Amino acid sequence: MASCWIENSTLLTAIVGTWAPFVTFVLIMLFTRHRPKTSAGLSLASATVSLASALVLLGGHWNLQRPLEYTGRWLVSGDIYIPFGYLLDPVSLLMLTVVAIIGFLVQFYSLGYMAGDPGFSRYFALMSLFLWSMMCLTISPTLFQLYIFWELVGLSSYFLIGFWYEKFSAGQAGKKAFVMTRLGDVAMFLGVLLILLHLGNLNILEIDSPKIVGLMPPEMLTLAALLIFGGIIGKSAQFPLLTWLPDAMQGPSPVSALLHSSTMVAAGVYLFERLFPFFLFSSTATTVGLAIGTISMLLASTMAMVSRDIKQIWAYSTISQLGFMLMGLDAGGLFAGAFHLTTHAAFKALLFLCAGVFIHQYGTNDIYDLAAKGTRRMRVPMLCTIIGAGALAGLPPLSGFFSKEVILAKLAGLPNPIWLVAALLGVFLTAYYAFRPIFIMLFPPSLPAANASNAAPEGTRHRLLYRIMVGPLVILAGATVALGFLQTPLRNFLAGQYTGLTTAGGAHLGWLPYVTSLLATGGVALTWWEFGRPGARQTGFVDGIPVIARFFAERWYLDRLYRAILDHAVDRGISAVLAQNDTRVIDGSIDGISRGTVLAGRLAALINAGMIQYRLLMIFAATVLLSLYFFF
Amino acid sequence: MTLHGLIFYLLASVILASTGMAITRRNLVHAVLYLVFSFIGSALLFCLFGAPFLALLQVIIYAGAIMVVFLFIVMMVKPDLSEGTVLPLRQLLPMVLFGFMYAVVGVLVAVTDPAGRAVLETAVAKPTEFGHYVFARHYLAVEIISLILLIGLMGALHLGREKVPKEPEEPS
Amino acid sequence: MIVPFGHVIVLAGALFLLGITCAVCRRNLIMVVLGVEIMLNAASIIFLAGALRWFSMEGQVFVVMVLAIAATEVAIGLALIVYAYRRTGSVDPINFNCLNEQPTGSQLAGFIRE
Amino acid sequence: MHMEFASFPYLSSILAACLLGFGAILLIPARHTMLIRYVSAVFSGITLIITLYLFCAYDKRVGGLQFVEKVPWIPPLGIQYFNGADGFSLPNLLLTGLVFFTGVLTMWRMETRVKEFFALYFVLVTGVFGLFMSMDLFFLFVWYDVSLIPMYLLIAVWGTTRKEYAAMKLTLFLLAGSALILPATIYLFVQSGLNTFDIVALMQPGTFGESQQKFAFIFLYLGFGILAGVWPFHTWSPIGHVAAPHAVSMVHAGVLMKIGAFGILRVAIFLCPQGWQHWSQLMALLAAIGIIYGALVGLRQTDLKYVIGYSSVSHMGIVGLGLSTLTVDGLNGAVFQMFAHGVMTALLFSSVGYIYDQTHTKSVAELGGLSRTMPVASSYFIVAALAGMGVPGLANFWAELLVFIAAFKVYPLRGVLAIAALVVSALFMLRVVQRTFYGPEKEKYARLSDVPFGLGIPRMILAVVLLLFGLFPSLMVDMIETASIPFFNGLPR
Repeated sequence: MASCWIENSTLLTAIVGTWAPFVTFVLIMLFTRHRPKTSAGLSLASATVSLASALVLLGGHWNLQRPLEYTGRWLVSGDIYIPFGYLLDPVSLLMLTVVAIIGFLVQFYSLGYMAGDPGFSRYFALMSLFLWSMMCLTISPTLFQLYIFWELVGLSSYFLIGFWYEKFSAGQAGKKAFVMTRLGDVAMFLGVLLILLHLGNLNILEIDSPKIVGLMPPEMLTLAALLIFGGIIGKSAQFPLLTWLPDAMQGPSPVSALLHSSTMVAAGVYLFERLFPFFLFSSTATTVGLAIGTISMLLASTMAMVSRDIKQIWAYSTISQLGFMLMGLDAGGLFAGAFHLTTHAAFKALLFLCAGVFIHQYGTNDIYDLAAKGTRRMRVPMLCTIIGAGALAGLPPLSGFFSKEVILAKLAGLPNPIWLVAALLGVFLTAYYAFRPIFIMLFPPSLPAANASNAAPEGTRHRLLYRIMVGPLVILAGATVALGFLQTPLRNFLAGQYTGLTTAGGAHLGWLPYVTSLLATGGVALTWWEFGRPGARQTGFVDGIPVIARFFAERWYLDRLYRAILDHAVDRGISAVLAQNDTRVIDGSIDGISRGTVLAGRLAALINAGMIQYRLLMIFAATVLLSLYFFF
Repeated sequence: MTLHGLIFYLLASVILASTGMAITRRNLVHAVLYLVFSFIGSALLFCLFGAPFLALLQVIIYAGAIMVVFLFIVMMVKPDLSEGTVLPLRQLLPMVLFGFMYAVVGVLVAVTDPAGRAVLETAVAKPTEFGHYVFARHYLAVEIISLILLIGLMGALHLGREKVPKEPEEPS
Repeated sequence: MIVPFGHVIVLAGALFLLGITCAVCRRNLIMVVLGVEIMLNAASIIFLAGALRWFSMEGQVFVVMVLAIAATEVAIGLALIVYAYRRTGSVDPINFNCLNEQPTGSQLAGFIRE
Repeated sequence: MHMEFASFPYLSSILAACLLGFGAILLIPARHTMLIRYVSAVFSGITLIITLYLFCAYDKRVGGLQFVEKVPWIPPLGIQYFNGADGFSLPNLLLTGLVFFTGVLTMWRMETRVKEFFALYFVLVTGVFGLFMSMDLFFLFVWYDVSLIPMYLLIAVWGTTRKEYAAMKLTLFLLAGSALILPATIYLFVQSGLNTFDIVALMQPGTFGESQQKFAFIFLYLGFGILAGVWPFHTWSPIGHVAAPHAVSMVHAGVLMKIGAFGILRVAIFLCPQGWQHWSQLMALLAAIGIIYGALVGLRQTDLKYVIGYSSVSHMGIVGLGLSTLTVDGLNGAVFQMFAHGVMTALLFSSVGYIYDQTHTKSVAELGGLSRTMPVASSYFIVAALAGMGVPGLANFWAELLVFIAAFKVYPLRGVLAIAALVVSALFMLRVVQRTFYGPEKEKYARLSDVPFGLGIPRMILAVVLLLFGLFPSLMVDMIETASIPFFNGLPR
């Protein structure tokens, strides 16, 4: 790499694009902590550079024939070779572009959202850190590098969730997110090591090539795939590690938009795309993945149906949509997953940013409170929310409809119809929960006094901030509408990936789009009946059965279960026992030994009681015994 | 049994008996007096073993000087004569145990040692010869002994000074 | 022709035993020194018998030295006794153990419980 | 009688700097505390510069022992003053230099018996330096004991929590270790029949038979292992960490525990490779238990320093695991981990030291919300905690990575267990960070001041080192490889 990296324009672009945020991070942390404006400028500039380079790379390699790979030595130890480098192929280029675009928009948005926050500089530094690690993750040529940056995005996620560290719950949520993803990461690390053991290196292209089947016994391959899938579960908040994501909403809204919906949590799905052929080699792994994706999708949908917190609703929908992507991928549809990832990134970022505008304006997350305070008067964000929710629900002309369609087609191609049925159920539920907050906010039972002052932000500064925030919304809304019509070019673009791979084509069922749109519309209609129509009681059908509602609201008691395990089994169980062991058994025995030594000394001293006659007696006895010894 | 033999056994029984009496007396004056008998008996035994000079020394130094010093001390310290049991059990019992072992070992050695079976002949070392012998062969030892005596003298003088330390009395 | 050498050994040994019994058992410092004298006497006897047995003057020379040592020992020992008596008013050896930091029973029990 | 100096005696000059500093401190009257501090800083800075120079000047292409100094001392017994540096010892020398210098700066504001403190501190570090550079078994043992004795006084006089108990316990444990090492050393000396304590001469293959190596190895392993905090002989270390003054905690956890691991490497493994192979299963088992055990017990602790103490037990377990794998990667990882963990704990203790000086408490329950009052001090602690969790980008990650890879290859089950402990270590580190630095600001700590620039220097140095080796791990691994690969090639197969 060192020989000609400066001459190779592609590589140079990639390096500049990925490392500019890191430089920004270092500069902000070291020099401009106390100059928020400079920090923001630097950060935005680096995001722009990244965006430009991503676009240049994407444009320059639209017709990429075979993957471009650049590696250089990072660490060599014994027979472990860890390179650092860049792998440019359709999958990574698409993801890179998505990351760069959303990252740029969110940073721009944050100028308004975070204005006046005491941690303004820190915020932008951490955002840059995230952007750097996410981009490096995207273009990793080896699983090692991917793992390293995988951890680093987790780290930046930890810091950003706990950004308002004075709120105790924020810190808790960050910790929870880090530890739960760490659990998945450990599994993934083990899977990576397993591959390393058999393959000898971790080059992604080699892992994806068919020769791995010859190098790894099938059960090992399945095990490795499952372990790596564990990492995906952690990062993409799939069942059973899904509870950290709703809590992660403690972070600022732009962070939720960037990290916890569109990019970082999608890294799990991205990893699946990255190792797509590898996973397909093991049918057990894909089946497990399919099951987990399905369970997560349905579970999160039920949770979203009863939540009152707008950000949590979108968080649950993120889990559910990620599950949906994994279903598509496990069904053998690389394009299905990648396309839905892209559209999802756009509309989910849109939804979160809109929610951020509401929260920034009214200072509450509760949808009923928001409705009562009059969100419907904020026309642009409300409209954007409706567009985003429409895409989420999969209403026809919006991008979500098309991407879901592709996945459903793939699922329909599977021999077992249960997946398709589950997915269709998911579509219905999604439509229901996506429009529930919309209708609640659109048709509040009683509006506050009309023309309340908070309808339109006042003051030039306030208005400026508002405009800064609304700008990215409009762009994302446009993307949400437009992306659906880019299906064919994207499909052609991604066709260059994994050319050797033959997957069963999705069945072309003519009736599927109609059924889907019917279900989605039905879901929306049900919502309208319950929440939207004049005189509606604004309680969902689930709320009618308190037991189930409570069950859903408590996240199926998963959180309680984990908490109980952690508290009782680990903290008060094993740890306490071991700590007791330390103080009582180990320390105790050692203290006992030293006490025993002293005691023995005291006892020995008893013989030498200090009286001269005893000494004399001892001498005499010793002499006698010696004489016995000598003479006999 | 020869006459000499008879004398030996007689003396031996006197020595042992008077020593036994000496160590069991509660009254120290009695003990010292019994011991004087014992020492005189051993002086006679020395004579029997052909060392008249040493027998004299024994009488003069041991029975005469040392025992008198003991008597003086006994008078000086006025010991409490009601010292309880003369031979307390907790000291006597281990003593008897080891003493018995000692006796067994001693008798066995005396019996089995072939050198012990040789019968002693009478002979006399005249004081003149003895003196010659000592000063010709062991003058260094004599000097050393004199030094030791000197040191003993100094030590006794030092310890016997009237000055009593001013520290508080040790708890007794 | 006096007696076999073994008989003298037995005599000296018995005397020595008496001496050490006196030194060990009597609860009186003066008697302790007295016991030492008896033991020295026993040694003298066996030395002399040995001198006769092997016709060597060395044994007799040693007896002279024993005498001298005994004299010295008595002088210093009795001086010490007097000194100790002046300090404590007692000649019972049980009272001269202040160098020994002897734990009492309750201290020991407390230590074990600790 | 011939002396051998490869070049200017850099290694001896490190010792000379320490001893000169010691002498200078002794000569300054005790009331000039500021002067004493400056003198300490200057002399410790000199050692840091020399070690840094050596680290850079070491010729990696040539490898082997460099900067050799050899002077016969007691020829009849074959005792030599024999110093040398190779890829194993240079990281540790650099580490000692770093911790030494930063430790002096950390104790800048200490006011009680300043003169005595720094004097003893210099003696302590002299022993540590000597041990890392000595290639003579006898001298190695002497340096080992030289570094132990001042420890007792430093803890017993300047310590805090249960200091007498901790000092006594620590000293007894470590002396027990040395009581195991000494007979093994003498045994090896006698059995070799070469009449030399020269490690280079003794490590020639065939010097010792297999059973001899097995016998001596277990003694040396346990003896040095006590110092390295090998489970179950670790309990002295958390207690010692807690009781010791901050700089001593830094040296204690940062360097002293490395002495144990280094002793295992330099003496036990170098001299008894077959014993090493024989006992490696046991080593791996104890190390894996230590890793998990330390992390789990750390979860329960409520004292900041106890938490760090138990994390040290866990991290030293990683060193032990690396040493037990019988692979180049394992050795590389283990030595790298010694360095990285040393820097990391030094940073942790240094930060805790500042926090303690300000708040006068180490109890996690009492602290809280410190990020608001002292953001810089908090961020140094957080950086170190992250390093402790094995976050990429910091030096510890690479070390742990290498060890885990090697362990996973050789001992799959124990490797998996050790890797699983990563979750627990993340949990307890984050828990401490959360309770101490996050959350609402507490009233009583509102008026405390943050680290001023001058006092921040030691922490900055340590943090930069962590980051530097985290981004460019090959700086360190290439260095260690110059020693580990030839060592492995020289092993009898």
